[in-house]
Amino acid sequence: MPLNPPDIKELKAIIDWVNLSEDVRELTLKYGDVELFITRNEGTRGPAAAPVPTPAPVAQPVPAPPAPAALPAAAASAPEPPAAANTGGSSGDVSLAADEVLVRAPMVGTYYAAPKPGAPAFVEVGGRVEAGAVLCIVEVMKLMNNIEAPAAGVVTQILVENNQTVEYGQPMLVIRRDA
Amino acid sequence: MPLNPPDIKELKAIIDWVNLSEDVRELTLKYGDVELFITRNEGTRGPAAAPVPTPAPVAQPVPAPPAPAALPAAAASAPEPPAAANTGGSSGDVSLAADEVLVRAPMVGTYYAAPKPGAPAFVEVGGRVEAGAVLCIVEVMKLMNNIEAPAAGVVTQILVENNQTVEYGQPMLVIRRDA
Amino acid sequence: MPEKLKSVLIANRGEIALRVVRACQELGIRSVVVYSEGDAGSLPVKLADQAICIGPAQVNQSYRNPQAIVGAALALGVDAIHPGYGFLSENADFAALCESEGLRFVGPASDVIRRMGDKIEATEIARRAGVPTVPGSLGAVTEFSEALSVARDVGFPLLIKASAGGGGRGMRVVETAETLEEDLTAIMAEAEVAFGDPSVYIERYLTDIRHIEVQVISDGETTLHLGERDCTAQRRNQKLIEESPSPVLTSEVREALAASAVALCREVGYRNAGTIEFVYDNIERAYYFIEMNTRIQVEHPVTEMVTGIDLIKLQLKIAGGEALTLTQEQIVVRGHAIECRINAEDPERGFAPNPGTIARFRAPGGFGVRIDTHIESGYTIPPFYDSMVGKLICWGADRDEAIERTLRALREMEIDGVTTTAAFHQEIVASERFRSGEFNTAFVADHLAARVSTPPVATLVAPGSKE
Amino acid sequence: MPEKLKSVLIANRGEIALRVVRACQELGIRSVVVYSEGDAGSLPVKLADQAICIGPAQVNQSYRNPQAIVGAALALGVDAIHPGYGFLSENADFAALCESEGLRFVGPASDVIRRMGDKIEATEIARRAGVPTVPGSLGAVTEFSEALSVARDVGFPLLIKASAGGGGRGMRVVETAETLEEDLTAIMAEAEVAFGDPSVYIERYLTDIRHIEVQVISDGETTLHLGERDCTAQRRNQKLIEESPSPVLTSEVREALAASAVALCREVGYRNAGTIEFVYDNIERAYYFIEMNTRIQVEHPVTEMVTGIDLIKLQLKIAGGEALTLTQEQIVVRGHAIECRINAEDPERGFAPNPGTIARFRAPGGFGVRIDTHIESGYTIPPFYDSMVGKLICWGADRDEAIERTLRALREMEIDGVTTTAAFHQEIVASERFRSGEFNTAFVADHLAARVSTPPVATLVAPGSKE
Repeated sequence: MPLNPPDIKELKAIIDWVNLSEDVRELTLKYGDVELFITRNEGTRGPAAAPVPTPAPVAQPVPAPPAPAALPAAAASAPEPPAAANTGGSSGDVSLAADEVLVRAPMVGTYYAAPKPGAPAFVEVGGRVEAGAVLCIVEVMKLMNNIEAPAAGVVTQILVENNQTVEYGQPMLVIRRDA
Repeated sequence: MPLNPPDIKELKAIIDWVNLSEDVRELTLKYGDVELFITRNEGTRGPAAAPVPTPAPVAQPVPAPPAPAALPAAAASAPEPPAAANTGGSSGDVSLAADEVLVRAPMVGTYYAAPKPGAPAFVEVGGRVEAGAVLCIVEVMKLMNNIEAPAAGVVTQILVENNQTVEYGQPMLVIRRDA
Repeated sequence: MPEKLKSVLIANRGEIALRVVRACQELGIRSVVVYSEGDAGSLPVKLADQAICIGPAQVNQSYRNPQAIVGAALALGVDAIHPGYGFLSENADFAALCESEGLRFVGPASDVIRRMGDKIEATEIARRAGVPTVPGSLGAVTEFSEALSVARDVGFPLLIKASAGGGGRGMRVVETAETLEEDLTAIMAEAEVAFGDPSVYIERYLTDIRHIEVQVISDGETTLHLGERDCTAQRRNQKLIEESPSPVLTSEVREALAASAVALCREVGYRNAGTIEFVYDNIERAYYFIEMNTRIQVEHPVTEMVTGIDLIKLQLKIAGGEALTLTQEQIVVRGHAIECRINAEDPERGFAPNPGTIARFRAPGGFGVRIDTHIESGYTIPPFYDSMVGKLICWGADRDEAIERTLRALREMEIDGVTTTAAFHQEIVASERFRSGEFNTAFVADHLAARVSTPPVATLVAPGSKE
Repeated sequence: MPEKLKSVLIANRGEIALRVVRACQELGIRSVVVYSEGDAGSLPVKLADQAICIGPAQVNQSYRNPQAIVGAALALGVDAIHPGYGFLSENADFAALCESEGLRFVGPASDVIRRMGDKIEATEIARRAGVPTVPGSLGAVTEFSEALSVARDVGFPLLIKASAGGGGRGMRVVETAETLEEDLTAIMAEAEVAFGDPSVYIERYLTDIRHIEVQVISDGETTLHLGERDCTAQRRNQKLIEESPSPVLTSEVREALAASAVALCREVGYRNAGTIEFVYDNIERAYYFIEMNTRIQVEHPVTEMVTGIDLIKLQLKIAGGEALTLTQEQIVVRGHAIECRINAEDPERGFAPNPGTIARFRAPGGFGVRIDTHIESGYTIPPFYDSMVGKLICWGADRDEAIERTLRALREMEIDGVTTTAAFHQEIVASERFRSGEFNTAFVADHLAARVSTPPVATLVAPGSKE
């Protein structure tokens, strides 16, 4: 085993990390001779707990960072998911399959599903999109920002309503990437 | 095994940490020969963790509760040790052997080792006492309260000074009971 | 001429012990808190300059044990004892014990406590001082003819109580003159049979009243008042909400009330802080002396907030022999203050006391918000003492601002792990009735009765709140 | 006539965001807080009626991003934007953007922000309004002969600054007339060589000064002052402790100062709350205008505590089109207030910022203590923003009481897990120099310098404290 026995500091660092990450609910760790298992209260502080990250039992003492978010094509990008809003409750996390990518709002503004009122929507659930296709518009101060598909695939979820205010980092759509 | 058995300080550090982390509900830790399992009441965030340190072979992780206190002979008795005063620092607990009894102050007052100033002390460390013998006086409002030996034996410790103010429940003397 | 106090022993617990510790520290007086085993590790014990355990949790062996307290004071060589409120604070024997042991008691002389503690004597003193008392017989009336004549003078409705009765037994309300003779005959006969004593008290029966009290301070020479407090919002004679000034008094009545309070203090030779309690008859717009509290009161902070005067410091200075340097003209009421007594009680279960551990406490903050409390995150409310966990006092430039600030602060306050009356206070303060200022001592009971049929949800949520 | 505000977007974070949320809630205005990812879950976000994430932690993409803020305001349909202090609060373009988008900016008109933000123009406006400015040249002087004549008029010591210089470069203090020609020749020649521009500013060099500022409020018609704040206790131009009133002003100077501040506001057509900053020369006992802050200030609570007036509410009412109903005579200063800005900095390591998690926070309480803070137990101070974790404001009937209460509250306050300046504040406030009231802007630096040689232990422990 390449692993050294953990000392108390290492354990504490892991535990601290769990404490800081607002969305870990359970953690199982086998580490050399050490087994550590932690659960946290649901819905105590902060945002709704995220889905369990616990992956392979061994080897990964600290879970990998959340699956990379899709980079929207618009000017501003939101690479890190925001620590979900405590209040709006609108930007909770979304569970994704391995081949799915999440498109988040790159800025605060108003979400439009179609190029103009009454026109057909850019995309619908089940529809195919090519990489770079316009998915929706986020308007901020009369500036219409086209949000483009980060990858080709099928739209599996639309998480917002037409005309809705979206906050920075809010999940808007999910695309299942072509195999 | 490369692991050293964790010592009590390390375990305490973990328990302290659980106390501070407001949202840990369960923690299981196997560590060398030690198994630690903690659950907390849901909703009661805060320090009320109920540590259940699995008594592992390696000594006693949590010190046993203080040995039963001796009942002083005076009118008022102090059966329960006071939860150590945060301030005076004078009523800390005393470690006792199995055959030792602790004599606590049954009331707040002034401790006198001798019947009057200049007279020889009632008892000294190493001296023998019979059950019911006067050990010292605690004066409260000019009332002299004789404190009597709860058992026959040898005085092994005197924990207070002549003329000192004692608070309710403060340990004063230790007697090793005759076998 | 006594010297300024150098050290004070505080013979109390909870928020009032902490209140006195704070005043001592700001005056450079060494503070010593006594505590029972039930209060080890509590905030006043931690924050005092010194703390000493005097007995087990039971009050008769600790906070109500004069020997333990005076013994500790003598052993530690303090100059004075501050009794707080409750416990031994109005115990004349305890004050006398302090006096005889050479300890200064932060309060009036023991004989003043004794005289004002006797309800009949206190009423007689009030009458001598020209203070209105509830119209009625001066003491017990034994003869039927005399009782009849007194009853006719007092007016209706009136209340007849058997002298030997008590606890509601041997009491009767007489609504009109028509039934007076009949009722009086009946009750005196009943009393004769039940208690072997036909004598009765007779007094005006007041049905629409407020509880209003006047804060006074005296160094024995100069006696000043600090305006009134209105404590009409009560539940079963327990004050829930107090405010200053009263929302209903005219300036004429306000001045008369204050003058009465000062006259009473002068009559009895009062020294230190005290409160004269009155009932105020909403119908007649008249006030009557009820009793005097010869100690600091729970609700003293509302007076502090509107006058800017620290009452506990004045108590300590007077006990240290200092003369008041204030004049009546310098005491100016600014704005309005409201106090909510937060109890660990469950309003949804008949206000059952609810001890337990406070997992997390976050005090409200900001302008005009004062918190007097001994609780903190992780504090366990012991089951041995009363259920008050703290007082929220909010000041505003006027009553409306004080109300809005109180509601804001109540919403903001977080007490996790223990049910308190905070939400109920919100409901009461937000009610139209409370806002109007026009209510009487039955208000809270009426509100609770009305609540049974109408769900309280609407009133619990303040406008604009997201919760 | 605009309508009263129904909803306000708060374009700030931390304690000032919470301060504005509280004022909104007490006025029944819906409060919307914008926040960056670095502030998710913070207290203002939790307590506001609504919160919206506008960008990542970096300020240029969130709190300093006009598009994101105005975009959120428009998307949510609020009536107004309150900018707090710092960030975009004195950004004229941002105010103009709000105006053009039909959002009311809680502050003065954008052109007033622009004019008062230009130091030379602000000084000229002050002179036109008859407000004393630091004696010196009116703008830059290009000719040697003119510079010489101005310098002789200004008096000694004086300061010569190259117009094109900055950051300490191209500055010289001239102590006496004897070296004037020589120094002036030298600095103009240096400036010519270094910057290609020989022109200089000349002003009186003030060595023993206090920082005193006047709080004003105006609805555009009525302009009132709320007395002064003394912010002389600074470290490297960062205010540490502010108080009101100033301990040194005579009533004549106080009135002149206030009159100057009001005259300046009228000259520029000021609306909303503002602060006029002055230096006060301890030697000449004269004051000079320095600059105007066209926003609410960190230290506004000391003024609120002595006047009883809620400045944020007045800001919101004025922005909602309400006229001031107060008169100058109704604004009465009562007692004394002191504010300590508590920073997460380590005074023992050169005041290095110290972000981290506050394991436990227990606010001090009781009479006269106000806490404005966004921290709570378990709060992690993000490393992206300034290090202020809260403000402790203590009121006393006089300055001595305010000092004792400040020391008591600082001792009582518990912030575990992060080193703060609280102990250093205690040291400063307890010092003889601070107590005397007689000091200048060099006081804190002098204190720190003296501290290197003498261990601070003695001053850290207050008398009567057990710690």
